[in-house]
Formats: sequence, C-alpha cells, structure tokens
Amino acid sequence: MTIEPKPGKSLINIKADFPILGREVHPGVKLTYLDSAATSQKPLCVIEAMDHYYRWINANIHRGVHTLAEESTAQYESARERIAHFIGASVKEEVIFTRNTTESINLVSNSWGRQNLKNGDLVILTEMEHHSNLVPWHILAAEKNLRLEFIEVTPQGELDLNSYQALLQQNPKLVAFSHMSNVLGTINPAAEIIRMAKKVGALTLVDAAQSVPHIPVNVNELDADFMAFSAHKMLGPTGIGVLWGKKALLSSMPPFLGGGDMIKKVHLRSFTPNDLPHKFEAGTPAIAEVIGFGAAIDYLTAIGMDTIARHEKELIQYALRELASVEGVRVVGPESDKKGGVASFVLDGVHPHDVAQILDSDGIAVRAGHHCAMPLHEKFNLPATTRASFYLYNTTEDVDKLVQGLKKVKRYFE
Amino acid sequence: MTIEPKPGKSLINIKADFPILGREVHPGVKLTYLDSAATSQKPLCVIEAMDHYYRWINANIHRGVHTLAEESTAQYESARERIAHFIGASVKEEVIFTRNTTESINLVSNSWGRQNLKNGDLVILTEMEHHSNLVPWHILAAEKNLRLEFIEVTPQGELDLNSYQALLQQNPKLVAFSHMSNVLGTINPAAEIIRMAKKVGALTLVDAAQSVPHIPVNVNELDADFMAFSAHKMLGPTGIGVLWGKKALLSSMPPFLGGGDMIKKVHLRSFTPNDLPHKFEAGTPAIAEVIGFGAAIDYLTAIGMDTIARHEKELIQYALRELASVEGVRVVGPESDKKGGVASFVLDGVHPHDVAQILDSDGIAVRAGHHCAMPLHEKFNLPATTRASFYLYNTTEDVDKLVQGLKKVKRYFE
Amino acid sequence: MDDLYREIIIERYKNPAYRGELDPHDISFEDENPLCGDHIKIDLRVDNNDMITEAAFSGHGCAISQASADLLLEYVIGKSVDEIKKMKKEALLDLLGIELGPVRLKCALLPLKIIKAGIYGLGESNDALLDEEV
Amino acid sequence: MDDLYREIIIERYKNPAYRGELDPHDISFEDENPLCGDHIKIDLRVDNNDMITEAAFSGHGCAISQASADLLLEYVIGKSVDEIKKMKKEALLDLLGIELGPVRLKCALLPLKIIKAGIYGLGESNDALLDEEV
Ligand SMILES: Cc1ncc(COP(=O)(O)O)c(C=O)c1O
Ligand SMILES: Cc1ncc(COP(=O)(O)O)c(C=O)c1O
Repeated sequence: MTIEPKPGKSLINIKADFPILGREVHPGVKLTYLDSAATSQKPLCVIEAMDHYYRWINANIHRGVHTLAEESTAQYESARERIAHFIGASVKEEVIFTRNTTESINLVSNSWGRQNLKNGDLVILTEMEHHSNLVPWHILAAEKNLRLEFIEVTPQGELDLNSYQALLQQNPKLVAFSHMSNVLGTINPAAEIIRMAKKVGALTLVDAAQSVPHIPVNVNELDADFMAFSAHKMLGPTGIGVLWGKKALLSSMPPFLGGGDMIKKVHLRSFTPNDLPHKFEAGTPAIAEVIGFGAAIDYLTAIGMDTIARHEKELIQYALRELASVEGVRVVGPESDKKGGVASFVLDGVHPHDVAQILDSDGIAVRAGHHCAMPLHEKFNLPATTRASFYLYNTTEDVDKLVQGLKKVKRYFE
Repeated sequence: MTIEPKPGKSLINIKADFPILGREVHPGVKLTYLDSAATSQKPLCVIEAMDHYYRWINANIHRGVHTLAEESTAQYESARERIAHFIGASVKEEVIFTRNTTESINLVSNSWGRQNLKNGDLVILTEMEHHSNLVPWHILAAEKNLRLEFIEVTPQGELDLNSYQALLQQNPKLVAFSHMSNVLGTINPAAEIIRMAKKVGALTLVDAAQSVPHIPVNVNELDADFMAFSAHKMLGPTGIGVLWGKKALLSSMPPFLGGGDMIKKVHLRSFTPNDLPHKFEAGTPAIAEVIGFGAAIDYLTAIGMDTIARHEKELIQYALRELASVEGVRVVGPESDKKGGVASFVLDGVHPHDVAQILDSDGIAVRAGHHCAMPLHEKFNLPATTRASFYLYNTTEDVDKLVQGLKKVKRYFE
Repeated sequence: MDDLYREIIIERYKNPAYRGELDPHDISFEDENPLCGDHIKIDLRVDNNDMITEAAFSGHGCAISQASADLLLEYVIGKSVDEIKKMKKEALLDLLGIELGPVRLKCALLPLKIIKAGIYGLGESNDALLDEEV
Repeated sequence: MDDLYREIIIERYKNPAYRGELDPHDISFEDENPLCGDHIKIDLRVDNNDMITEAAFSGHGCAISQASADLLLEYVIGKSVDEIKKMKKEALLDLLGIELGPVRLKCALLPLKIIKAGIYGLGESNDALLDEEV
C-alpha cells in the first residue's frame, strides 16, 4: 500500500458539493438533512465517477482482455486498494465486496459460523445491536442450537463491561458488537472489547456501519478478526459494502455464494474455489458501485477522518445543549464525550412519527421508529424514538432549524 | 398491473443513446462492442435516472416518513412493479431484488434447497450451464449428499431431450437449466422442459440471464417456479438482479439473509420474518440500481422485445454466414434458427486470447476464455473459445469489422 | 402540514370520544404496526340484528392512528357488521380527510384492519382485509 | 498491436527452440492458467554445480505464454539454480519486450511461476513466487 491520504480539503462551503442539500422539498422549503445514519448524501465527485464509468468504461471485469475490460478491472481493483488503505488493512485481499453491512455479517455467520460453531457454543452480542447483527445469529442459532448472550446496556446507554466480563467466563466463540450505536450514538470501546475477547480465545466481529463513516478506524490497531461496513453511509453508492477479515481466517473459510469468478476450476460435479478476495465475490459484482465507493473514500481522505470526527463532536455537543433547552425533549444515550453525531429523543405527548412528519413540513428530514433496533427500544421501554443524525455537511444552523421545528411541533400539540 | 408498454422507439440511430459506442479505445480507433453477453452497455436514460436519483432524491427507503424517503420508496417500488409487468408476473411481490443472477440462484439453493432437499435427492442440471447454475448446487450437494445429473448436450449444441426424459424417471426434485446458453447461444425449449418436469412433480428454475435481455419471456406462460436474471446484461446497472418465484413457493421458504427490513419484529433471541418481497431483501438494498433498472425496463419496453429478438436473429444469421467465409473459423452451437445473438468460435492455430487481443487493437471487444462454462468447454474438448455477442445496438457493420479483424489475425499468424 | 394535521385529528388525538374497553364485548381484536410501535385494541358490542351498538379502542400510537380509530368507531356505531365488512379504505381516509404517504397510510389504516379481522374472526389481520370484502 | 505481437513472439510461438520433453530430467513441473486453458510443463536437467544444462517445455496455450516459455528457457540454460530462484518477473518481461494488461500478464508469467515452483520443489505454484526469492 503506497497511497498516501492527501488531506487539505476543508469543511467550509462543503454543502455545495452535495446537490441535494440545495433542493426544495416543498415549495419554498429547503432540505435540512438530518438522516445520515440511515444513509448519507453523495458528493458530486461520487455521482460523476459512476456516471463516467457507465458512459466511457463499462465492461465486465477480471476475465476480459479487451481495453474496456482491462480499464474496468484496474479501476475496480484500485478502489479495493484505496479502501484497504483507508481502514489500515495490511493487504487488499482482505477487503471483500458485499452488498452492505448486512450481507457482510451474513457472510461470516454462513461461512465461518456454519463451519466453526456447534451445538451449545456461545456467541456474545450486545443489547444495542442493529437487527443486522442480531437476525443472522438468530438464524444460525436456530440451525445449530447456539447460545446467544448479550452485553447489557446501562441506563446511560453504554455497554456494561462487567456483564461482558461475566459472559467471557463462559467460553464464547465469537463476540460480535457494533462499534457505534445507530440509536444511542454511543462509541463503544472496541479495542478493549476485542482485547478482552482475545484473552479467552474468542474471535471478534465489529459492526462498523456507523463508525467507519464517522471516525478514524484502523483494523490493525483494533486487532479485530472481522469488520463490516456499507458505502451508502459514507458518501458512497447503494448496493456496495465491505467485509474485512484477517487473511488467514478468510483463507480458512469455505465459500459463501457459488458462481462465476469465485472459482478456479469447475467440473460437472465439483469445483476449486478461487484465491482471496475473489473466493467470496460470486458472479458479476457491483462494479460501478465499487468505483463510486473509491471516489467517496478519496473525498473522505482529502478532508481527513480526524477533521470529520471533530466536526461531528462539536455538532453533537451543540445539539445536545440546544435540545436540552426544549421542554419535554428527552435524548437517549450518553453525554457528548462518549458519542458520535446521533441524537435520538422522545418528545412528551407526541409520537415520534408525528414529530418527524411535522418536521418534514419544514423540510427537516429525521427518522422516526425503532431504527432497526427493536430490542434496544424494548429495553428502554420506548415504542419508538425520533432520530437526528449528523455528518460532515451538517452545521449548527441545521441544529437550530431542528430546534425551531420541535417548538412548532409542541405548539401544534399543546 | 396496469402499466402498458409503449412501443414505438425504433432501432434506427440507437447507437447515439449509448455514449460509450462513440468512444475511441485507441487513438483514432472506435469501439466495436461485441461483448454484451458479459455485460451490456447502458443508454443515457439509465445513467441519468441514477444520476438524478443521487442528486435529488437519495434517501433510505421503507421506514422513513420524510419527503425524500417517501419519494425513494415510491420510485423503488414502482420499478419493482414495472419489472414484474415486464416478465409477466402476476404480482409484484414475486420480484425479489438480489445482486445478480448468481445470488438469485444461491438464494434458491440456500433457502428452498436447504429446506426441501435431503440425502440422495436428485437435482437435474445441464451440461451447458454457466458456473452460476453449477457451483451453488455443488455446495449444497456436498452438504446434503444430493445427486446431480446433467441433461446431455448434442454435438450440435442442443439439449438432448431423450437424456432428459431418462433422468426424469429417477424422481428429480428440481430441474435447473439455462434458458439460453451464453456460449452456444442455444435457446432451449424452456416451456417443454418445464412441462416435462411438472409431470414428474419436479420444481423448475430458469437461469434467464441470457434470455430475459434478448427475447420476450413471460413467467406465467412458461409456468416456471423460479427465474433468475441480472440487470447489467439488459441495459441496467451493475449490482442488481432479480429472483422471480411463485408467490406460494416464496412464502413457504425460510429467509436467506437476516437483517433490517426483512423482519416484522425482532427480540433479543428471535425474530418474525416480514412479508414478501421484503422477507428476502435484508439490509439497505441497491436503491439507485433498482431505479436504474426500472429505466432500462422502460427503454426495452419502448422498443419492444419482439423487435429486439428479430433484430438479433437477423444479426446472427448474417454473422454466421460471414464467419463461415473465413477459412479456419469454426463456430460452436446450433444453426441460427435455434439460437440467439451469440457466436463462439475457434480459429485454427490461434489461441482465443491472441484472437481477442489482436481484435482489440482494432477496437473490437470480444471475450476469450471459458465464459464461466468450463464443463461445456471440456465436453467440446476446447480449452477456450472466442465469443462475439450482439445486442440491440449492434449492426451488420459491427459484424463486418469482426470479419475484417479475423482476417488480420490470420495474416499475423500465417 | 396543515393538510396533514387537520384540527380534527389533533382534537381527536387529544380528546378521543371512544377511548376505553368494553367488558363484556362480542368482538375484540388487537394488532400493532411494528414499524412505529402503534398498538390498538378494538372492542365491539353487536345486537341480535348484527348491528354494532357500542365500540371502544385502547392502546397507544401516533396522532394519525389514534384519530383514525376514534373516527372509525364513531362511523361504525349503528351500522351492520356486513356493512363494515364491505367498508373500503377510501371511506376511512375520507373521514380523516388528509393525504398520506405510504408509511403514514399504514398508521391510518391500522384500525380498519383490526376491526375487519375482528369481525371476520381471523387469527391475524392482513393487508388484504383493507380491500373491501374478502 | 505491433508492440504486443512483436515479431519475435509470433516467431517463437510458431517455431519454438525449446519445445519437447526431457526424459530423464532432474526437475519437472507443470501448471495451468484455468482462465484461458494455457497449460505448460517444464523439464530441466541440472549438473553437479547446480547449473541448468538443458531445458524443454511442452503443453499448449496462447502465443504469449508459449513464446514466454521459449524465451525463458533460452535464458535459464547456463545459469545456476540459485540465480533463477532470484529471477524477477521484470527480467522475463524484458525478454518479451512488450506491455501487457493484467489478464495477459498471467499468460506471460506462467512459465516463470512453473520453473520456480519446480526449483523450489513445491507441491503447487503461486503468485508469490513471481516476486524474486521466497
Ligand atoms: C447463462 C448465464 N447464467 C448466469 C450468469 C451470471 O450472471 P451474473 O454474473 O450477473 O450473476 C451469466 C452471465 O455471465 C450467464 O450468461
Ligand atoms: C449499526 C448498524 N449496523 C448495521 C446496519 C445495516 O447497514 P445496511 O443496511 O447498509 O446493511 C446499520 C444501518 O442501518 C447500522 O446503523
């Protein structure tokens, strides 16, 4: 890996890079986008990278000798290299392209899990997981009769490491946890969780869907075994995600999906799997999407993940202070020093769906519901919350609009 | 389904809709694209539909109440409806979005196959399958100890229905076959194959990766149980494909991947799957790609699949005649009345890779190798072939260029 | 916005006329919208002529689902069970008098799904119930 | 194009100098490139000083892989086994004297992979062998 980040782009005037942020969602009402935890907006450079690919380069990859096929293959593999570098992977073969975080986790549960887990084996999850890091284990647990146990979440919305320590005594095979909660915003102490797991010989899977887009993450420093994330939450296109895994581990795993490109040889009744990373990429991959993802990585790199994390930290500090000034608003999750740019809240007497809908009338896009974390909402005894989530393109003015909007909601229901 | 096709767009001047077809691949050398069986080129309307989506609409779908989320959801579901209509599906819930044909087939082998097939059960495939319709069954056969048998391919490159009839006596559970071979171009008698399978109570899966893009296909007329195809081979984007299945069958099947959106409810240790089609679409789907696929469907519909099929039939007739005039060229597969727009051939004394490379120097993009059908090449005792494949934007001039190019190759090696 | 949260909806949400439970009752059914956590139970009393004489709803949810339930119950009282079986979703949306996107539509229609499932004596409700008779 | 199919490549492909098999031999290894079906076997004779004295290749494949094999064998004869262990892929590409895309590069480098796997006495060849000593 010899690509060096080229920091230098600043956050000033950055909204201009995102056409949608200039859109009116109702006549005369501009968009205020506070739903980046669901999916991020895309800068022009990402949109144009894909547009350019389809207009001038488009071809199927890996097997062709004609010019377009060679150019496509080179661009696809170059994106893999830049993504590997971005997360600090040692070699690009460790970056497997999937559809999204969800498929990445399912790949692990189906391939590694089905091969290595057996009757009675323990998998440790947490009470704050997204459904993507619950349901794959439910499916495998039902098939293999596994035990699932959960690191508890404290009333402040943090992981209770004492409950984790207790679970570690029970010989877990895997600890799979989210690096940052998409509801509470909590940034979990991933390095420590992994270190503790290693001591008892358990493997670790990091659901980094919310962390890799927002804070610097280095797989080698974390020393995780698997990590999953999605392009669409980090300025990239839909339809593309990554499973990163340690090379030796990925090499030892059986294939997941079978088909073209993931094979070396095929006979009528048998096949030889291909080398990494191709072994896990069956069929024509999401080529344009990988190239778009590469452009997103370049954009994030030019700004610098440190800068982005700092910006969001300032925003969430400001937002928590401002939200506290609205009577009847209660934000869930820890204080701003322990969390990223996510504020989920309830407003007394008004259902989150009504909050979100009235905010929308002012162009403010927030999400209402369980945010694919029903068990966490059950734990906090909330049927639903309203969530405002920030990214590099948000500003304190966006927070001000949200607060104004909430005051309007209250007037409505008074 | 109330959407009616609006035929009327003609094939005249159609190359202008595809920017890449005006590209020079080497200085002064224009592209002649004859590799559509690998992936098709994209018309501007498809590229622009996705561009527009990312610039102005982009949001995560299904769960949001804000304007962008509602617009995205509506566009996504509208594309599903148009695709369902395009293949004659009764209800749009029968259209499941996957990454590609390969994932669609793996979905069936993992969900339906793992639930319904057991030790010693017979699955019938054919000797002309793409690896995508072989390897998933190899994987499942190894796990479940299934029997795989193969409908033979005649020296002319057609399925031997006598060998099929014999296999049907052995109580098969599934017949999975490709509607059109990506090497031989053979269009198999799908309706008859399915009718024969039904008589003995076997289910059927149609690998329609090469048929749906090129000829009219109606799932209800075929009376198949499952059908798989990819957008990227039919003017649509990469990263999106379809599994169509009969509703009752899909409803009876267990989920494949677990995560967000495919659930109704999730508890810490269990979940309730969602209704069709969401049950099989876990996590954030390829939203922009589905919308781009919808635009491709509209474009194909405007021209009419009958028109496209007729055009390609004329092209392959012309091509086979012209190729026959080049000494030393031998085309594999049946006569033009039994095949679509695919001509795979060998040229005496020159390896297909060398053929393809020298053709590329004249801007002619063909594919060389085993085209993900190694067993078929083994059967024909050919290590590799060179393949020219046509689509609606190709013309007889493209064929002429190919023939000129082959003459140049011969001069080189004489 | 003003279209969406017509005064009547906020009013019904804040001061529902048919909130409560009926015990005994002839028909009772409950269901929820897992997406947003709306949960509604509807109790009905029906006389010998299959006429709905009393109705009440309980549970919790957003303004739209609650107002919809309240307006629906007002509408059904005095009508025959057969009439409600045939009731179309458009009739309920007319009562609400607002335009709704697909997600909020689910909130608005939940009470109709529940009342129909109860009347038909089904084990569970489903969207097919919304399209008049089944 | 003319860059790609230099006369020497076509010439070596049509009239290889080192085509054949050596029996007996000291080292023999074969491998293939499944992508295009290139298949090559290389036989070597080595003297007491670990010097390669004779070499031959057999099999089938494209012009690039066959010419590459022929040029490689010409190069290795008279060199020590240790020298060939250290041989870099650039040295072979220099012999071919052409620019190649990633797919054709595999064809060109197949003979070097095979000869190194044979010399190291490995059970199978791999791409790591192409980067000088292992
Ligand atoms: C007949 C056939 N089946 C399956 C496939 C696999 O399609 P995909 O790579 O889009 O999954 C192809 C395309 O290569 C094909 O031609
Ligand atoms: C923590 C977390 N994990 C997993 C996911 C699933 O991501 P995707 O829908 O891209 O698969 C999300 C996003 O919704 C998330 O926030």
